[in-house]
Amino acid sequence: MRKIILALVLVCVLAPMVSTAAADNVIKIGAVYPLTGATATTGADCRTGVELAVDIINGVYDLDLPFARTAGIPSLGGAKIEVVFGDTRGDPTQGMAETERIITEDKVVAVVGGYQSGVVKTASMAAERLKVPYVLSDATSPALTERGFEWFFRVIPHDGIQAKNALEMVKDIEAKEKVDIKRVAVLWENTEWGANVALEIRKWAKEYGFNIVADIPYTYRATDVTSEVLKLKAANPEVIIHAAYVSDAILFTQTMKALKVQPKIMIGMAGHLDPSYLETVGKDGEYFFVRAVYGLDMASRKPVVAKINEIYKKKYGRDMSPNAARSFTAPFVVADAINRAKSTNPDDIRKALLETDMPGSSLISPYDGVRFDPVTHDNVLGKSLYLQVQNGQFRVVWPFDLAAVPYVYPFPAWK
Amino acid sequence: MILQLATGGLLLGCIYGLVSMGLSLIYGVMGIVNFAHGAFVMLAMYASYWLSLFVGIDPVLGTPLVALLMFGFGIVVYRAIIGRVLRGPFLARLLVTFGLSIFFINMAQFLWSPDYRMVQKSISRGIIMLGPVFIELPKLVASIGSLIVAGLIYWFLRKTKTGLAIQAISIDRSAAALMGINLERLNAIAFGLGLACAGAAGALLASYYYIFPDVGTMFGLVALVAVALGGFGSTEGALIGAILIGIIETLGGFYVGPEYKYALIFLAYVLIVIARPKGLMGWGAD
Amino acid sequence: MSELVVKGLTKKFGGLIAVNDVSFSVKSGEILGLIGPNGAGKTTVFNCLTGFLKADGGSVEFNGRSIYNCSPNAICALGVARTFQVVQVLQGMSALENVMVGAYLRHSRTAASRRRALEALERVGMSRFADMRAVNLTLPAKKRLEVAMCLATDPQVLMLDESMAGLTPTEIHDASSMICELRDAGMALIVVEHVMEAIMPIADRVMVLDSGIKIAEGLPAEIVRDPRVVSAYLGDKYAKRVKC
Amino acid sequence: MQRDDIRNLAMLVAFAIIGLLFPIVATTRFSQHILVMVVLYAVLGEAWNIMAGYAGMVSIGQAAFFGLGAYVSSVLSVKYGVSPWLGMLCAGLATAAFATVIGLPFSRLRGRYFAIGTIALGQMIKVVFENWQWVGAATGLMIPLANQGFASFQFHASKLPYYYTGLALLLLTLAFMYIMERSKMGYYFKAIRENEDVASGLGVNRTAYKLIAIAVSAGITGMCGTFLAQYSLYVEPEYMFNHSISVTIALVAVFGGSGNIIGPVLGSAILMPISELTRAWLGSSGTGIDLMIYGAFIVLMCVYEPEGLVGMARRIGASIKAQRERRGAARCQNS
Repeated sequence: MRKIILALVLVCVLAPMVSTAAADNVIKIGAVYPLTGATATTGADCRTGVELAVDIINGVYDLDLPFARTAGIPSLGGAKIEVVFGDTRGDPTQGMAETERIITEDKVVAVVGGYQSGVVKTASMAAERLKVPYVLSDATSPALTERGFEWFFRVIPHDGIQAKNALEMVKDIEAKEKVDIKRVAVLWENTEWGANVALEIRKWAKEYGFNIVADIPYTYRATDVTSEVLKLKAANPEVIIHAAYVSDAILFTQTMKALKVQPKIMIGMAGHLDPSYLETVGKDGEYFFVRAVYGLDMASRKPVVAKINEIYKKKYGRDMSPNAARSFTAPFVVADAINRAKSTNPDDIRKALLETDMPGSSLISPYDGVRFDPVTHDNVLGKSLYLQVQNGQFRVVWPFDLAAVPYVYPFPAWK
Repeated sequence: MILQLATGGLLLGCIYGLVSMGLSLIYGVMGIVNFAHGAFVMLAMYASYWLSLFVGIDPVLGTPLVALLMFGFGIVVYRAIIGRVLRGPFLARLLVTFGLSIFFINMAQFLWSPDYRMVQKSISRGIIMLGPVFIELPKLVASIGSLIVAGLIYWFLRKTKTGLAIQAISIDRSAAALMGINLERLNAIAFGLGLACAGAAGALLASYYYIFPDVGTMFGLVALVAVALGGFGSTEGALIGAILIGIIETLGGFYVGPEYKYALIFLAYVLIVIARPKGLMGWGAD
Repeated sequence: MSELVVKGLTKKFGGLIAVNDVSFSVKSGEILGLIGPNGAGKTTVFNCLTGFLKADGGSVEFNGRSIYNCSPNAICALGVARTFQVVQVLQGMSALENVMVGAYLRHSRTAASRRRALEALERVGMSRFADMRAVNLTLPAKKRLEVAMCLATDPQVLMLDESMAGLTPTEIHDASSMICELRDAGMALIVVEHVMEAIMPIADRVMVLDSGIKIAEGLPAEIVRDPRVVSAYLGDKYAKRVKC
Repeated sequence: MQRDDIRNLAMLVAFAIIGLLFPIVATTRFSQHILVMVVLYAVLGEAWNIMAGYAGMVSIGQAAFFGLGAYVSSVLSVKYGVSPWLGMLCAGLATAAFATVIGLPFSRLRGRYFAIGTIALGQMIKVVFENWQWVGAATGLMIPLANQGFASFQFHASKLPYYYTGLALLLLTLAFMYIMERSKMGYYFKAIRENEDVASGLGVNRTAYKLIAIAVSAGITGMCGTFLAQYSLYVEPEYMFNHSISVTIALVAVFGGSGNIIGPVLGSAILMPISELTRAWLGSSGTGIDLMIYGAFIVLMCVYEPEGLVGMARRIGASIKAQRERRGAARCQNS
């Protein structure tokens, strides 16, 4: 036994750090996600989106998406894209180290992914230092693009816009139902992301004339949330906006049901979108509004969404989740830039990214397209949707012109 | 409102207590602070989940079965690992359970994926009203289970021959050994029992709580504080410490602010042990 | 010339009075024997004098200065050292290192401390065990080591708590002569002892405690004849005084 | 004894030289990152060693000091433009001062109660920083990118300057410990570890010496916090006060062998590459198998080599010596 330990030690110490030589005509891009740790389930979900996107770019599919009908990147002789995944473990140092590793060892020419805003902060810093473009389609903290990074681009609308959208939706419902809604409660997990959402909600609530009657931060590792929910109940809000990861979303839903918290509108984010959330809470998740940048029934307006979902379902055995769909977009943006740059030189890709102008029709997201702000590099055509859980399905209900079904209002009594 | 809060705190405390008692028992007998206790609770939750999914055993009714399984598992873990480390230096004893914890949590992810799961059907679902107070039935069942386990441990330690021998060990190891008590066997039994408690806790939690590989970590941490608060080595102390923590968490979370609730628990711990360096009911060596 | 004076020392544990109004004194070049049945409060007196327990009343003066309820290290620094009833050494360190910890009190530099520690080890006849880990020493050797550790702090008063219990007659003889040597070198000693045959011959004075109360004090020869003492503790056993 | 000292000193010097030469083989950025992590956790492990290995106060809350140090320098640099180097010094001093204040009540606690107290401390500080708006609350602080160089304590092109900075910190810490181990302080620490009562009976002011140990350990840990803050240019409570930092620090030290100078360095030199390499090789499978191996490794080590790598080295050394003697004896008999 001791010899085995000794051998293990030696192997680990002496193992040479050889990087595999890149094959010809393969373009490597990196994707970093929390593949282990507390958010591993979401990380795995995001990973499927990236994998599928790259599959479609590399293969030949009869789809109305860029690069679908051709194999690989046309301008580079059909070069294939290969994704190198890195595991951030949800930790900023490791996120940075993994990003650096895949950039320097695997020689990826662009990086996508991240998921947690805190991790993206350091991961994008690594890309900035190493001068490799980082295209983010799945983390929403406004602080990320406020840094003025040269190599960092974001496709997804940030929390400020999403918060604004949430309150706009409430306003719209108010007008349509001819009711008066004033009392808003914001419930947020106390890390980088939740804190930013709360900040933006506060800002826009003031703008739109809502009263914040409860402003409740909590730790997402909580084992029990009775006190949080009772606090919420005491404030008697008409709207509850909840910025949660998965486990806390589940816990709050169950506890709100148990303690009969009865708002008129229930709005969830991130965690509520995770497939395992609905699987776990079942019927209790009904009629929550969830902010998203994807909805399956966008298919009524974008037929390609349904086709992609079919392919996804064949591959992974379930419907494509909004998280997977978010991550799905970034590889296309990168491929588009590489194609236009006709080069895999990171600097050329960056220049091409600045000139990105993808139409909304080329995306499965509800964005009007992708075009980056020259300074912040945020997508100026970004837009978010609100879905409502109806009969165990996420249905697009807002904006009204994209709605697949009418919303249900008010939030019915718990069963 | 205060009634509702107090009830919530009490129920939560009993559930923490269920996790804590096993931890305390293990510590009392072999002086090991089991940092892997949360991981064992997690394993028990999975066991309960699989039993309900494939065999159709209700988590609540399956509690004794899961406890029994965990008892056996505990004996195995003791024989394979803990027993060997027991003779080693203090720090190895402290760290081995950290290693076990990392191992089991990631083993769960490896075998069963990081997805969240939930037992779909259980007899203890629903809410009952007691005057103005809402009580979640599964929590109530878990709390009653906790008190039953506490009673069983009390009975076992005071009325059975093995229990008395275990108590003798936790009071004075070397004297107990001189009296002809078989330390190895009793250690294994005590470790098994500690895990059986974790098993009972896991099964009862599984009846209403979601399950994923990292689920036990926070329970383990809180239980650790509860045990230290009550005084290492005292199972009654562990239960009392846990209930105290449950109440502090719920009341503090409401009146001071949810973001501070864990800080309050830890603050309470620090204040109490500074005033009483061996916890509320602790005795024995450090 | 130094002197430790204790007046009216009292210590309670809850309702139990473990030490009740005990007064005594000890001077340089003197051995004070402290005897009494089990639970009489002998070790409690030691613990109170050396700061390991907080006393509940009385006064303790050392060379005219109050050391009542001072911290153990301050008391040691002033020159009052003690051993423990159940032998206590620093298990994981070598014998020499154990003694050096004591020697550092007067010698801040390592070289000087080591010299002083070697002297102290020599004095108790432990030089050859200097590099042995304390945990591996035999019980008698540990007891000697404990004395060496105290000696290294250059005490004026040395308090020995049953340092001869569990030793063989030869070892007791060695220990007795060592204690006498220390007295002759001008140290004041308070010796708690169960082994009457060991203490009676060497003590200059003997004090008897029973249930926390001092019931007698005097020359060993007087003590063994004192009816209160006899009834409380000694029975009819006595030892004749021998020169050491 | 003297010869032993010389041998130890020679080992330290050899160590420094190996450390300086390492980058010749570590040419890739990732291997440099591993080196940086090795030196960082070696210093952290040594700091833990002072407090736990020598003075016997086992801490599982070093992240409290680590994060505090990171925040002190980052706040100074972001809000007042103070140089990170000065910030590092301030971080060390502030953390040491904080530790002294906290240490006063904590020094009453013994053994496990102390260990769990430190866990509690780590969690409490984290919550305070999560809710303290002035230091950015949960959002944390970003240190703006600056031109690289020693003035800004930011290096973009290569990680080697970080490595050398960490190595310098490590060598300073080792030098301090080398002197400490041979001085009154070192002996007093060990005496407190072995038996507090005996120590105070021999004139050791245990409270004072415990506070010194805590303060020195915290100060060094705080400086490491600054180091990581400058390395990642980002501080956030969830990140800097993470409980896993505390656990890793203790693991590194115990794995290598605590209570002696070389242990934590060895522990870090083995454990950090394992952690980083298993993640790089197996982590992207997302199955957790990398951490499974890591956990199993720690368990096996505790079972089979409970004295850590240093104990293992010692035992191997002893068995080689015994074998040689046996052979020598055999030869004598033959002749």
